[in-house]
Amino acid sequence: MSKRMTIKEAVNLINDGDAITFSGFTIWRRPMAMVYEMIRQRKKNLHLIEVNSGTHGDMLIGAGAVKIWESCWIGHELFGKLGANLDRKVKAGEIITEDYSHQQMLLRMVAGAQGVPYMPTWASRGTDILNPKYDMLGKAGLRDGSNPKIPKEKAQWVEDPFFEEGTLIHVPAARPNICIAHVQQVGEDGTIRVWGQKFADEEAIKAADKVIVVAEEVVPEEYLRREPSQNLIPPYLVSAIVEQPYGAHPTGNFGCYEVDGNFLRDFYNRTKTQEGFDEWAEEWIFGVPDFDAYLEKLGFKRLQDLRANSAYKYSTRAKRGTR
Amino acid sequence: MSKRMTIKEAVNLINDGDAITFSGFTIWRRPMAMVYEMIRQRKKNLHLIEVNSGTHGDMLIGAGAVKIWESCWIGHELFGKLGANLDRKVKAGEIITEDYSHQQMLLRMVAGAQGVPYMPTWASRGTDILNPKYDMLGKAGLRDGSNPKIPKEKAQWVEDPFFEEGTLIHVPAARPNICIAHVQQVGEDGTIRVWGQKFADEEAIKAADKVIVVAEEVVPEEYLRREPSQNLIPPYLVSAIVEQPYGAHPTGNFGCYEVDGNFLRDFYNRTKTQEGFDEWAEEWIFGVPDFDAYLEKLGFKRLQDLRANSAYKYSTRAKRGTR
Amino acid sequence: MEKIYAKQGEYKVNDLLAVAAAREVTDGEVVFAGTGLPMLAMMLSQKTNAPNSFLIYEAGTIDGKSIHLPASVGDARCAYQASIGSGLYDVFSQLQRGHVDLAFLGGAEIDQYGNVNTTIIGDYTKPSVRFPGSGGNPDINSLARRTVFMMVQEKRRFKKNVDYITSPGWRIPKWPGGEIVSRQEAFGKKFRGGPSAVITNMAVFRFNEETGLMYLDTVHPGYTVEDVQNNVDFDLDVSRVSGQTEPPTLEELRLLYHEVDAEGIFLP
Amino acid sequence: MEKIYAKQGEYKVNDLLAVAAAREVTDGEVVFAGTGLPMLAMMLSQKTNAPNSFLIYEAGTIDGKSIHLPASVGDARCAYQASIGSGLYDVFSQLQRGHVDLAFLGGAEIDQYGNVNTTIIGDYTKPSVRFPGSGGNPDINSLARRTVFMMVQEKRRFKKNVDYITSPGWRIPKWPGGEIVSRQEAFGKKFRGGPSAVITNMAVFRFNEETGLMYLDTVHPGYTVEDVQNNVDFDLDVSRVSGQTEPPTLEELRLLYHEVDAEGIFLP
Repeated sequence: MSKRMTIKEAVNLINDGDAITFSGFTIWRRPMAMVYEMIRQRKKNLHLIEVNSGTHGDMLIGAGAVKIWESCWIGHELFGKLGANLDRKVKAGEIITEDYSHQQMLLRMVAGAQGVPYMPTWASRGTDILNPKYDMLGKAGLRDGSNPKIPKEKAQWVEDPFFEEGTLIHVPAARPNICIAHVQQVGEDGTIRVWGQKFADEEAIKAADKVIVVAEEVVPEEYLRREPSQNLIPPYLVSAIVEQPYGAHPTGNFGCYEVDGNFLRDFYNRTKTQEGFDEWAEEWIFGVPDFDAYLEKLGFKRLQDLRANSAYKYSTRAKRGTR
Repeated sequence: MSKRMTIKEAVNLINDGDAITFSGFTIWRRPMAMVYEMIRQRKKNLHLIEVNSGTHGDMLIGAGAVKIWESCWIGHELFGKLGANLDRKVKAGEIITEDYSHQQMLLRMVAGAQGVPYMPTWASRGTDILNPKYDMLGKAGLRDGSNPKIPKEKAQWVEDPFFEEGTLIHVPAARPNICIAHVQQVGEDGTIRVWGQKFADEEAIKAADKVIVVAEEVVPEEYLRREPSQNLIPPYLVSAIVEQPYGAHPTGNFGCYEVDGNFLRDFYNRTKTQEGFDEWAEEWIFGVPDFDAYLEKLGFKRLQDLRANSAYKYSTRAKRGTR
Repeated sequence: MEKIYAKQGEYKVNDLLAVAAAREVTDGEVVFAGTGLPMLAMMLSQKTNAPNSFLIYEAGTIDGKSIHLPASVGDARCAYQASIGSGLYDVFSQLQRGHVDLAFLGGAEIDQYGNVNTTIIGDYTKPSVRFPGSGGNPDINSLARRTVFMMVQEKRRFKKNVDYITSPGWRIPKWPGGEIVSRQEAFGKKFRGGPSAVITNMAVFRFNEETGLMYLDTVHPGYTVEDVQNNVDFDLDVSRVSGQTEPPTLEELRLLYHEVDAEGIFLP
Repeated sequence: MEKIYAKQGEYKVNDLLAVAAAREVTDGEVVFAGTGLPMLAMMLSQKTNAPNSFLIYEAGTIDGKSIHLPASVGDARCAYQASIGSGLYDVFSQLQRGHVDLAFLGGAEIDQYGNVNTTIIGDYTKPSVRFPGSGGNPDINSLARRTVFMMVQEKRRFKKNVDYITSPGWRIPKWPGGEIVSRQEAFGKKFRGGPSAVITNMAVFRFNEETGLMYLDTVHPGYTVEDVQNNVDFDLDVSRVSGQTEPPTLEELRLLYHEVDAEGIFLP
């Protein structure tokens, strides 16, 4: 049977309380069409486990969809210096945050992808990230083993017996229920091809129990299989396939379109308060029935100016600076 | 300064006693031009640490160049059912062998490439590979820490504290002095591109302290950099660059040439005894001054028939079976 | 299409091995296959009973659609129309993650518990023969859900206990202690299954997962239970023989000789 | 070419930050750079003093030759004519393996020992501000040979002790115990170096690797030692001031405004 479905159908595969991870990096190649619909469908108590976060994460947090956030970073790069929604929810004690370093989060995903419970690393020793006082899931009493997605320890320290190089950190596997990935191409059966930087997509997709892939275009398997070395993921790892051009907007997509900086700046500036977020969400999420209507609201010229030049792989028409 | 050099110059970078690893898989993409010259220059006491071995390894062993062999497999696939030279040297007690499983050897290389002393795995529990009685480097008294390339333990068993999934194996990092890689293309500065299956090349190259790369062709960096996602290794990891067409013969090379099955079968059949090996080596190694002379000895038609069809990526003219 | 079976003499023993193994595949499964007969079996199954199964080769190809039979799992032919052309780290990680349903493997010798030896004959520290070694055999066999071994039937190859456990069966040492326990106990929460069938030139064997012992399931046409017993060096359970091995059909033979191995590499 | 220095008023403070940072690069080094001024500094150095250095961006590009300034390390522009376009696992593994010589990083606040905080202000469990978090800052800073921080000079940002150690300086907690020890002791055999310079809009600071304390090295044109002391909330060592920071040359400014950031993204 075909895995093709609509954004709305794909979001139905997500349960309240699920542990979720995403494709992309900060403000690049995030599955925004899915994120908007998750908010529209009022998903709740989500547990985000992300190598790094960005606009999509701060948006889900602002919408009150997130109970636990485990990652290393959130913000909008130069279009918004922090995640104002996370900042607000943290101060209000309305969300549990668990900080790891970037490499530690990556290795947690690597462990999940490899089917081992942890990975060893030298990264970020000597920081408060490893301060037991700041084990927030532990403080919340959530490390009792009752939730299979929450390890019993935040980290462990282990001596190297092989070369006697000292004390390593072991970080626990990340095992999300679902990875929601936005990519450039997917075959009808599910072979995934990503252009440009792969970020931590391979690890995030393979760590997850279920994969929802949204692609700019669905293409023939035979076409992707002419160059197997350029493909990232085989069909049997993919549960759902959605075709949605511009589905990562306002984040950028290598070879497809630019980051919509003005959109991100507007989101950042307007959503520092809950009232502001609710107004913004009314305008851009609840005020439109679906992602197609959202794109119409943005309008052709705006989207066309973001469109990547096929040689450079990024837009040469989008105005980016003051000159 | 340029890293370009000849096969003879590249072999000069290898010291007796060095720990060595190689590109390729069994009888595919092995750096044979280098192996022949290493034997010609009478390299000694080498410590081979290989994810898997093949014709190249059995040849070095037959030549008496190898003191320690750590790997999981040796042979010539369907052209020779085992490594007759290793078989002979093991029975004569003239070589130390340390067996790990394929995945364990791979993960040893992964640990080396990542700069951590070990990797955890569930692979191959319940086998004699992990029998302490068969820790041959330990029995030989070589796990005393005096050789930085030999870990103090063959393996360790560790309980999973995060998900309580049981007892994992920790396998020690492989840290070869040198990786000798044969690839299809290298840029003038050292960017490496491999076509087809990558095998464990990325891990073997990154685990090594020094990398000697032999390529079918040296190409402009600018050419390889048009598609950065298709490249494997950046210039600063490469110490030496050699251009040698057909440099992997008699092993096969994706997109370039077929395995020379008749050559392998002849090697296997003739080198079961030391006398046989010596005769064979006299004919194919010491009897020719260099690899170019070796190729001339093989002759144009034989090499041309092995040449890959550019669409299929393998030869459609080489006779492979009975029909 | 109606099944027309080949008569004895109309097929070779390797044909039956490949056919019997192919029938072990359930459609849609993800399968690891090694060089030789395992490849033939898997490629045949994709043309018959399991067209939607996925074939992984250890060297780093996934779901290739080879139109020329690979001579080994590292062959460029494995990558033809493959979904993925990567490397060992990718496929072994997927294996460890639990994505592989079935594996076809070989071995030099096997014992009553399905322990397989492909490393040495005699004492490991002073062997009489040094075989190629484990390769990925024990990794695949310890991490896949089911394993089917394809072997030659000889008394010296079917031992009470193998000289060296290269690949784990149903009674194995639990390290670091080394006490012999059931596979279920040794693997604990990571137990996923184990050797499910051994197919030889004479018969098909299966295992009692409780006792861990091998038993005779079916005998190939032309052989008797006694023939099999005479070629096994332990007390074989023959109480559960379910009959004769289903012979190859003419269509299966046509596929093997004209499509799967048209060049006559493994089926001369 | 003869160096013609720009006079005060002919350049902006960020220009000097970028130029001073660029001068920290030695030719041939492998350098990690974050978004913003670190990028400008590294791209400028490749056009001046370090043409053969290699630039790695955290998102997974190596030695890119961007002809348009990336807006972030994940930008498609980072991949233009790059040697490698991979991902985080590749570049972080190379970092941990020890291949990175220098890193340019930023921070919200820093203390006298070079500990940097980019996570929170106040008590971590009840902060008054939640910043973006660590990103790769502590990974890069703990695994590269040298780190240069680029920051804004404010009293509230130069503290005796930071509220939260996001990125490790020269006196850090050694876990699991948490006792404060020297970086050399905490990292043991894996000690490779650490924060080597802090460049702000007012001055350049360096560290005494023995005491672990920050000291004032050079002061930017137009500022005095006192100005700097008034913008540091700890007892700053000013005994080793080596003079004034070398101002930007006209050529460096031309490169910054006409080649590195021609679009005016970080240098409006």
